[in-house]
Amino acid sequence: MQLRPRDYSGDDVRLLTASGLGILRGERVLFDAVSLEVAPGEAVVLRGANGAGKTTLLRVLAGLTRAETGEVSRTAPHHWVGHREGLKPHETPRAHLDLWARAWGAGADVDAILNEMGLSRPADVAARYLSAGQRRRTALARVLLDKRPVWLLDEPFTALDAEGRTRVLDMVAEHRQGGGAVVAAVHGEVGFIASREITL
Amino acid sequence: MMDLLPDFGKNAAYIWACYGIGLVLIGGTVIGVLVKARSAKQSLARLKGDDGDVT
Amino acid sequence: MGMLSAFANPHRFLALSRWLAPLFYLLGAALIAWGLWQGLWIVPRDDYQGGDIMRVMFIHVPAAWLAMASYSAMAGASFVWFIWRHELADIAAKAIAPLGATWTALCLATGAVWGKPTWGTWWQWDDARMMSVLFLFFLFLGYMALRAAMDSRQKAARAGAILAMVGALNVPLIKFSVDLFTSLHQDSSVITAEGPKMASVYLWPLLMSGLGHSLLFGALVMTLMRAEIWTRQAARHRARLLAGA
Amino acid sequence: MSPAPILSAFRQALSEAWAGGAGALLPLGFFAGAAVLVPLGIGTEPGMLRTVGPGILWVSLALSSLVTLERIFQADVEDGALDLWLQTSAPVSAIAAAKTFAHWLTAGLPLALMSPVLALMFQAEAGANLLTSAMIYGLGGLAFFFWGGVGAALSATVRRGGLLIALIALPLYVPTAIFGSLAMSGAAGGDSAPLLLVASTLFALALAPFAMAAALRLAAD
Repeated sequence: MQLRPRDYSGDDVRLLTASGLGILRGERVLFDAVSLEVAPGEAVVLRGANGAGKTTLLRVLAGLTRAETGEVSRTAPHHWVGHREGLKPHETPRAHLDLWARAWGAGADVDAILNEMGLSRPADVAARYLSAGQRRRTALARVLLDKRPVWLLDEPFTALDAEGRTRVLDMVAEHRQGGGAVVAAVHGEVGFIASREITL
Repeated sequence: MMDLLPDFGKNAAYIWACYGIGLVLIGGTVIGVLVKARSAKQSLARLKGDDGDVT
Repeated sequence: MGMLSAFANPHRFLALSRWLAPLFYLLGAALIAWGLWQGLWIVPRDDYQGGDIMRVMFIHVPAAWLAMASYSAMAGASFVWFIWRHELADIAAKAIAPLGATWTALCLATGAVWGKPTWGTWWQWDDARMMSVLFLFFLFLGYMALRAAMDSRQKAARAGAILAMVGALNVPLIKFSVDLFTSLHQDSSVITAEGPKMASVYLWPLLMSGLGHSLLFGALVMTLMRAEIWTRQAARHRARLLAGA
Repeated sequence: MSPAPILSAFRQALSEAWAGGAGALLPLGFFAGAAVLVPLGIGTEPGMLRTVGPGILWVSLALSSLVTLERIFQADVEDGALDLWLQTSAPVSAIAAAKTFAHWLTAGLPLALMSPVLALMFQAEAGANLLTSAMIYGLGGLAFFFWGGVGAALSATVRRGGLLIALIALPLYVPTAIFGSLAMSGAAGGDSAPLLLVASTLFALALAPFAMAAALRLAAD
């Protein structure tokens, strides 16, 4: 998997830069002066206890949450897989992937992706009947629809079985080899070898 | 004492009612606002642990 | 400009409002008292305006004026906050809302009491002003309810600012539609008190009452803003203590 | 910027509105139910029903728009779809407008199409005027949905947000309700009412999407 090597590779290239991020919740300082740079091939893991602000930091990086201080500069497009999957209860995995492939203008082979994520069997079952792990797989399958250098993953392993975890690890490894980068909030053991850990 | 009040004839009840409503609403608001400000100031002073040195 | 920048800084605001608010309370109370004395005891009854009942205007008209002015002020503060994100503007908008709702309610209540002997009914659906003020009251209520439903002051500020600005852009349309609605029914308005045609014997007490109510309103806004600043300072202090700093 | 995300948002909202809540049946049932209750409450005298009928239908239309709007953005917040819509290449205001329009299509337009039936039940004369009324209900309903959408977006993160939406949207519904009922009653001096209804609906279409976009960014924050 090659990620437009001309644009997003090389030692001095940064796919994502954040500096001096600070977040207030009410008057509580969630975190302050957080900076990070993400280069091609890297996997940055955000650590911290529940409520430390991992999800919030990830949302700031994605541009969903506004930081009180600091700046984020996104030089490359990113994929977002949030804590909440983004599936509608009536949507089937296939319909979900079709919808987003169309929305993003990605000419992906949805059947192949479903197959790769082990979703061939429940491909036409509405999300409300899927298990948590199957919904998670569907959400993660979105990142395969088109190639974007940065993946922002919030708790990617939640609800996944051993086989699902392995799949995600393979995906991430392949993505990194192709010059992509991952920023993930992970609770518990980290499945992949992080190039850097940030503890909040 | 009553002689001091003007005579509004048949409309007296309505007129006094209006000013009564005004007195209750505005007076109540003024008292409520002052109490609120006072308690806010006091709780800040308590928190800072000194003798209320807040401007 | 010096005034504006003083208002833009919480500490300078606290210092300024510390003496300005009491001054406004005193002046406001004095002017309202003078207006009342004039309105109730001195000015003659106006038989073209329904006799003595027109004396209600010395509280009703200032209330109506403040209902409109306070919503504009709230929307203006919201706009300032939305553009410059200055916390004091949000504090002002938050403080104005309950006070504006109070004066709006006062306007509605005195209007209803005025209406009973004049129209023979407490509520006249055909009166454009009453209807407009009623909807203004709902706008205030919605604003306060929305702010209260948000879980942090930052979100309350953003949601409130969006709603106040949407409301402000709609107020002219609401007013226009209500005017059109009522103009198609019989013209029953009695409250022709405002306007230059009014005799100056009524004008001065009315103007002074209006000014007095405005000063009192301003004083209350300042006091509520001071309370809000202290509350936020306390919350910040508490957060610092919690963080162990 | 490509229109693909906007079309996708429209399509998803359409299928969501259709799948969740028995399609158009639920709002239709609510609309008819609310309207039909009124004669039971105020009596069945034909002349009176003819007078109050259009007004009853306006109130029912406003209420059913509020009922259907509660979930349109709240569901997106809860299932995480909002996060994805905020990160497409299309403007959030266009996405919000597309979603609101889709909900009007499934819940607002059917009400307008059914209004002639209810109008007949309220003793209206059968004729072309019923079609004109249906158009006016449709147009007014569109404005209701867009202003209600602002309320829905602002209270998307609020539990039991339905009451809040009603309180926020009610004053914003006033011009539409007035212009709409004037346009329908053909009252003397109300000749300009249809035009004013169109203008106020356009005003809603122009302004509400931006307010919804700002509110949705806040809801995701």
